[in-house]
Amino acid sequence: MNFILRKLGFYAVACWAAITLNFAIPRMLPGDPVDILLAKLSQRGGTVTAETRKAYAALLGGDTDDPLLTQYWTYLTNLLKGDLGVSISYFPAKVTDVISASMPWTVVLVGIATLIAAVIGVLLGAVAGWRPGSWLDSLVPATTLLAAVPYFWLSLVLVYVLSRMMGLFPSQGGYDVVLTPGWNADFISSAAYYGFLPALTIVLASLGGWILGMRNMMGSTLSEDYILTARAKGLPSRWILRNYAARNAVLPSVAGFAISLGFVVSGSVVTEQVFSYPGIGSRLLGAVTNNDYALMQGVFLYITLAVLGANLVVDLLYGLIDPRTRARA
Amino acid sequence: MSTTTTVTPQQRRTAREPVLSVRDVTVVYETERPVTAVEGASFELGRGEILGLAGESGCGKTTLAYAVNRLHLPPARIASGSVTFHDRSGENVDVLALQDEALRRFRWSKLSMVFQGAMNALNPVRTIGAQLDDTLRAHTSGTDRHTRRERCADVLVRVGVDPLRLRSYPHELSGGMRQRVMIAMAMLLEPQIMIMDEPTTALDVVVQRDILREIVRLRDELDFAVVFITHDLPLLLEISDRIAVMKGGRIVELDAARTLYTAARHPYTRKLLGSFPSLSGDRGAFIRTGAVDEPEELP
Amino acid sequence: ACGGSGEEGGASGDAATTLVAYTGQAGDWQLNFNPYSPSSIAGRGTIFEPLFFINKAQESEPKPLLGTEYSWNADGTELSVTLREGVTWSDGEPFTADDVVFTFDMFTEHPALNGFGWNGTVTAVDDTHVVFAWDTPAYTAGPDVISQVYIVPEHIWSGIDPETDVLEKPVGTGAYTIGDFKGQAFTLLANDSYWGGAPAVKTIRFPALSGNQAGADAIAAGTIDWQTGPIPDIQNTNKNFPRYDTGTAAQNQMVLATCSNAALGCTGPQTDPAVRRALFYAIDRTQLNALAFQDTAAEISPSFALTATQEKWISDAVEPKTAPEKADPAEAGSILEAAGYAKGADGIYAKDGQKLSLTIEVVTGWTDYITALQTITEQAKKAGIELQAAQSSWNEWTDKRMKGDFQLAIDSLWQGPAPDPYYLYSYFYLGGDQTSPVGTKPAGNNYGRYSNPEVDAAIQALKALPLEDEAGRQPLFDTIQTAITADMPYIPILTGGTTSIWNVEKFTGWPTDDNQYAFPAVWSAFDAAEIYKTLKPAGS
Amino acid sequence: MTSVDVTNLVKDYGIRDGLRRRDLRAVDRVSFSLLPRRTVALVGESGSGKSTIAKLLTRLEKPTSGRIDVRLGDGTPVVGSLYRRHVQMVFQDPFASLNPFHSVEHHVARPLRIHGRTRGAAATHERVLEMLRRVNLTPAEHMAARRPHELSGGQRQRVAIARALAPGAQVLVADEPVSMLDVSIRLGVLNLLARLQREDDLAVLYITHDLATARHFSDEILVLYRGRVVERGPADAVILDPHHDYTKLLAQAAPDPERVGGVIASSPVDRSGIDNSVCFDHHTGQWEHIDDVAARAGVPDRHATEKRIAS
Amino acid sequence: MTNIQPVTGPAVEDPTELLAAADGEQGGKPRSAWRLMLPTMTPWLALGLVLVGGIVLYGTVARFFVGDPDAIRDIGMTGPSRELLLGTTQTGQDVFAQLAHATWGSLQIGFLVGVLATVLSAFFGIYGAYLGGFADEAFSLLSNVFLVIPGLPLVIVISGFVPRESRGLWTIAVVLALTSWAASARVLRAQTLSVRNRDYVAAARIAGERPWRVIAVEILPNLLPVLASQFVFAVIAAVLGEAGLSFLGLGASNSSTLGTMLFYAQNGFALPLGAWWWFLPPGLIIALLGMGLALINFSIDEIINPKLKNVRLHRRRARLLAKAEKRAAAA
Ligand SMILES: Nc1ncnc2c1ncn2[C@@H]1O[C@H](COP(=O)(O)OP(=O)(O)OP(=O)(O)O)[C@@H](O)[C@H]1O
Ligand SMILES: Nc1ncnc2c1ncn2[C@@H]1O[C@H](COP(=O)(O)OP(=O)(O)OP(=O)(O)O)[C@@H](O)[C@H]1O
Ligand SMILES: [Mg+2]
Ligand SMILES: [Mg+2]
Repeated sequence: MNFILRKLGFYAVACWAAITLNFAIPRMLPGDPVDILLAKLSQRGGTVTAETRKAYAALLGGDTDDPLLTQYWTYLTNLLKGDLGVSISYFPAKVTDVISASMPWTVVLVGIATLIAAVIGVLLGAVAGWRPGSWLDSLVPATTLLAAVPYFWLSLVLVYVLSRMMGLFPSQGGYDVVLTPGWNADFISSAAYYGFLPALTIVLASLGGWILGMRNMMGSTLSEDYILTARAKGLPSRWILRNYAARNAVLPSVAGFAISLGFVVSGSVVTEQVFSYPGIGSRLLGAVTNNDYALMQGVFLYITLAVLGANLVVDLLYGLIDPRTRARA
Repeated sequence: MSTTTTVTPQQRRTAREPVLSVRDVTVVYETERPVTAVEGASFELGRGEILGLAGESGCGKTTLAYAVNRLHLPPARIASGSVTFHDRSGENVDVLALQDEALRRFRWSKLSMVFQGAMNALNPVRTIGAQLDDTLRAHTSGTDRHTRRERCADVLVRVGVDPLRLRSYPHELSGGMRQRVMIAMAMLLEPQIMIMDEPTTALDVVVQRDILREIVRLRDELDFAVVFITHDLPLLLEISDRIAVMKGGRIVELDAARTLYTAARHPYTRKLLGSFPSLSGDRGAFIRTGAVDEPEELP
Repeated sequence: ACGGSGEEGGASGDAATTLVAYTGQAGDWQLNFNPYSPSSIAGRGTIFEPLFFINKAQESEPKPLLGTEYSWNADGTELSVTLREGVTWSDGEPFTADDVVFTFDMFTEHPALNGFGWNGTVTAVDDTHVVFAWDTPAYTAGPDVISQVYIVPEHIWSGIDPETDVLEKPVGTGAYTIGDFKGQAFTLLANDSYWGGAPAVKTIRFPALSGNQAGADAIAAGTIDWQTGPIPDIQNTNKNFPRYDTGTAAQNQMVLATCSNAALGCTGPQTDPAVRRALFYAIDRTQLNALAFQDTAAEISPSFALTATQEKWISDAVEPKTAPEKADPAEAGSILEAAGYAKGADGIYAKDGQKLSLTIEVVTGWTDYITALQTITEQAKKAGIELQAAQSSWNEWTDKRMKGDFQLAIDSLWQGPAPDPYYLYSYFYLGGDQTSPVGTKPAGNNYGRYSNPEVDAAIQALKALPLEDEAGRQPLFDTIQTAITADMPYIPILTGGTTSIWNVEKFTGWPTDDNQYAFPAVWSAFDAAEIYKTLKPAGS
Repeated sequence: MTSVDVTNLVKDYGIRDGLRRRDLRAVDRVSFSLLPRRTVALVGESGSGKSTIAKLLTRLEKPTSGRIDVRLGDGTPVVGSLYRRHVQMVFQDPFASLNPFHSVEHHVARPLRIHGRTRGAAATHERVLEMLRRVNLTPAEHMAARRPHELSGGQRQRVAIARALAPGAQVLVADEPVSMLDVSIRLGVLNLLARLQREDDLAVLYITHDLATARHFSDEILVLYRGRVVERGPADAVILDPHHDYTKLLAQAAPDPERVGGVIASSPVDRSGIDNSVCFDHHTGQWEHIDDVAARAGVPDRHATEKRIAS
Repeated sequence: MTNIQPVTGPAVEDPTELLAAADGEQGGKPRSAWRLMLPTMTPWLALGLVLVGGIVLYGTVARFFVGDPDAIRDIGMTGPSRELLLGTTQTGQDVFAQLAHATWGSLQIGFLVGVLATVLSAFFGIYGAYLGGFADEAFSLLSNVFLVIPGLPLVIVISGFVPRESRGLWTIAVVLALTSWAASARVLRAQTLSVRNRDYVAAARIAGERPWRVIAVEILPNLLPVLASQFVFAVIAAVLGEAGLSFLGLGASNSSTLGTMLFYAQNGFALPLGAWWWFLPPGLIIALLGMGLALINFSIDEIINPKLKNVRLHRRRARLLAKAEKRAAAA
């Protein structure tokens, strides 16, 4: 119980930090986002009243005379009301609407890709680490090449080879636009088909980390006493691999999920851009090129909260797979 | 190589019916500069006997124990010798010749082991019950879950651990309890030999006592032979029937405990004995004078 | 590339009559079919119609749409238009002169919507006749009125706020009506009750991709039928994409716009006309066209009269008639030296210890311009001028231009509603309202901040002359052109070719070089509407 | 000639219990004195607070309450940086107590330098060699240049002793100095300590769980159980004639070659009856309650008493 | 950005143990502690060194020998030839020359960020852990929070707010460093905590060493391999991160890095036009540099976590043994 409470406590603090960072960034940096934003807003046909100005100033900082604390308070209350302002690049849509339309795409893409990468990586890593010196094991260092390839470059190469040259997969978009999004087989299979290349990019680029982590941990785990005990007990090798070695070696990989998810999300932002994927990453970049500061901040906040949420879930799950954490609390 | 280091065949042999014969076992660590960790070790273990194996750190005790159980992985290699297990049924098993499946079956059911640092010998993420159950399942086919559970609870009771603990994870137990669980696990298949490699070194003196008492009691009850490894000679003198002293990979002296204490023949044995001031006895002339020569160990 | 999987993905029965057009839209569509909203989205020209269609791509008579005939009174203050009979709105209501009157009155009521400077009055004579009237002669306003204003239905618009309504279900007179809408794509459907007969292309789909590169990929995959934008390796389109063909129209005159007027607060070496003229000579246009524009750009006249359709208006006084093909560093050098510059040790000119170094603003993502700047930078270096390209977002770039906070910016000047140089001059060279001192309010179109009373007077005078009056107008054009070639606030580069790629296997009737019946750009609403109506599915 | 008086020493560790913190009393009102040329042994099972007392004495930790008074022979209190010079420590693990990065010379020279015992490189070097010779690390020149990993456990422990003595320490805290060493060299190291103690008139606190060496190497023994002293007195008296249940248990558990095959058979001892609030003092021959001892040792520790009442 | 760092933080090990083990294993003349800090040569390490060395050499030296990378030619988009080793860009610029300059740019930013991030992580990780108590808790909370906040989106947002004029090399470097120190700080903290509690640190304190000296002389040397490894990670992350930013047009203005090169390649339709010589080399250099650094790190990891080394030695011994057995069989 305490373990859970402590985790929740940490994530509450992290959440607050992210929100505050979001508040602080525009205020700390040079430039006058409010003006640019309002100019663009009026260009787009929005009416700019004193209140609008104030609202955006609360969101982004700017030349308000209010003391910082008041601004912070306004900002927090607006957030709590779910008011992140209006997007200018998608005027007159609200930032929250733009984000909630694109969020599921990213969550599903990144979620599934991460899951696949983790499962494959952990399995390969386990096998490689189980037999040190096997050909698979000696190839593991080569996976660092995959891991060092920039996501965007990899995705462009994949598009070029698999989509343009071989015509196997669509290179753009999240689904066949002829279809209506919904829970029907056509749409889902189309989404899967369109999502294949972006997912492949993420899987390929993040696989190396998982393999390496798992393989190294297997190395350490194999020299543990309980593995020796298991051998001496005359357990069949497959049991030892599964229940004794891999089961323990996977723990740090799960515990290190935060780091890897951060990397994958970062990578997927660029990947989405390359694939015109309707996810939140392309929204973020679109927002940046259009100086759509409200959307930019909103997306960042959502991404951060999503990553925090995923980590919270993993941390809680970790409590289940590693009995020691439960007691340590 | 000198004659004084040789153990006579008579010493090696046991008065009881032998359950294990180790002949001239040599183990080499094939590193850049090969290390011969055990050289020509021979001894016989009698049924139900407690054989103590003493010697300073690094003299090859663990290496010898692993050789008997074929646990060595490269770079270690059993260069020569033979290990023969004399089954109760009368069958003789050449342990060094066993292959995969046969070896797997041999392990634990005939000869089990409690490891040095047994505190870490339990898988931290599985319950005690699951780990005991694994052992049963690996060696007995066709038993149902219930029977196995009964059996596991049974051995725990024997070592004085509450069977409720089957559902506990290792970290939820104290060091002493973990050690007991390991001993329970070692007894699970009623093997004829148990090798215990410093099973109590990491423990508190008091807990240590409790466990030793348990081992001796169980031995009396179940009649398995024990090879007890430690560098704590006074302890061995208390519990073993016979004691082997190792130095630099060789067994330099092997004799009944009492004989060894009163009439050690090898100078090394005598020096070892002298290193333990007696608790209740005399101080001894050399204590606190600072006069005794401080042995100059080489790095 | 092998155009493999085509449009099988569409799989619906009307795939053959569905045109997929990509406008270059990056990011999702945001529903807004209000043609007067600044964030209105593609396709509006096909839903709402103006009175006439004026083709800028070649000289031709205005094509009647909702209007059938028009005529001016003698002094150019009244324009009478006859409306088409029997036209109905897509909801079945009849179209009448009142709708036209309502539309123009709306501009008077809502100045925010008055993007083209409507300052007249309009009256309905009867159901099919309207009269536009001005206080002063307004010949040049005519094309705007008849061809640039979407007529909207009074019975619906009288009940909405035209400034903010996004018109979820737009009702127009055009050949198409709205189909279904999704952020990823929306469709327009043929209007079966269209006065001109239902168009042959039954559905038009507008997908949203991430930009030009994505469009090129989609062409390669055969998933879109028409895209306007840069096409890689355009010379080999037939080879690369066997089912596609390309069309090019030269309309946008690319310039290095300068903040030219020191009197209005501009700073930097570019305020010196000699520097601007030197740059003009420093550019190797052949090389630039080859490297940055795949030879799709066309010559440009320093007079800014389009050589294709407005050549007759180019003054004899303008020399050279078209910008030199090759760089002339010697000429550039002598201009600079005459202005007091001297070449420094690093090969760059300097004056008063100040290096001749300029920053050019360009928008991130404008791929061809970015390449062009790379090229121009190197060419200018040879002529002893140092240039530095600076990329920024469109907003920042616009902001800088409007505030006068820039030295050079690569941009293009656009044409008016009719093929006549007057409009360009009035947009970009007219002082007064069109511009403003640096650091005050944003400038209008004339962000180069050019201000010359003679030119201003000539432009005003042109308003009172019919567009056909060559004898009367030419002297005025001579005055303007002499001044602007000497001052060169916008340094001519080339006339940009607007390139489109379209699927000729699926549809026929695309504009050709011989018959440019409309300016072939998918984002140019009025022209695109004409093209949609003209296209025929190849199978039929 | 420095002596140490420890009075009612208390140490609480704040430990995390979920989101809360709670105090764990590791040492509870312990009092004793260290005198020159005399050794006090502190025995007890694991976790009884032995190392904590060592850390308090060497000022690695601050006591929660209680006093540690270090005085010179003439009674002047030792305070400030002088304290470090006077009280030094030898650690249990010879592998962990020397920095693998530094040579033996560095380890011994640093304390000399810090406490200004030598000036100049040459003098320091000479002094280091001298120290090494004193702890029988010869040839000293050769040994000084080595790094810890080139030494055996016993040699390392002797470097650690040299380091402790380098600043001119008068009080030596030895926390299980030989328990990690091979049996055959343990006595050698202990004997070295004994010799140095005689030569330098050191006051030694010998911490161990080995009753046999405690008996033979110390003058006085304190038996520690769960942070409290449960029995104290002259070494032989405590070991040969234990009074407290816990001391009996310890003595029984200690291996003794004299009683071959003996104790094993006896029944396990029940710990539940062990009471650590009483202490047997062999000097007075009386049982005393911890509160009385504490009260006698100094002003009653209000803090500690309140704690006890509250719990 | 990629996760090259194995998700498992290196296990905290006692270098003494390792040193002793290495000593025993060597058997010969004992080596100095510094020597033992160096990784053992393996084919992978050699490959890593060759890759990194080659690229660094190319990045630092080649730019003095190649022609003007900006010079344009009329032969746009032509493939590799004898004169132009890697062909030309769309504007006829020499790709090989550009690559040399861009590599230098990327190396610069990588090094800069590496140093900045390492300093930051050392401060928060080592200093916090040494101080302990509240400072440690606060620092550790801070780094954990920074760790879960995804880096690139944060960098993108920050870059989005900073006007282009102020987006110089240093700004980008600082931003990248600010978002990438956390993971290292966590690793360093764990290591410091383990070293801090070692007896020799306590001994130094008892001897009266000042805190800064304890950190610098007693603790830091033991953390060198970890610091080196974290530095290497920071460099990889920085090169990748900068490439991503530049590719998106958010990089440092007026800088020339592999990322900007890719940006221009993308801008000039290099891939659709099949101009692989323009598009592939910058990406490959990034990947190979990253791989080289990661391989070096691999070996450093073995120092930090001797178990890994055991695995490798184990492997080698298995080979030796197999060889020995073959020989025995032959005899
Ligand atoms: N994996 C190995 N590689 C090389 N040499 C080894 C290996 N394991 C052990 N040795 C060497 O073999 C010898 C015997 O080791 P062993 O572990 O059997 O000693 P031990 O008597 O059990 O010591 P301890 O009392 O410390 O457990 C030692 O000298 C040791 O250095
Ligand atoms: N830094 C610390 N924080 C919290 N509790 C501590 C700390 N150090 C020691 N303790 C606790 O204080 C008690 C006494 O510990 P101490 O190390 O003094 O025991 P010890 O007698 O030296 O045991 P051992 O024989 O195992 O060395 C133990 O219960 C221990 O868990
Ligand atoms: Mg051993
Ligand atoms: Mg201790």
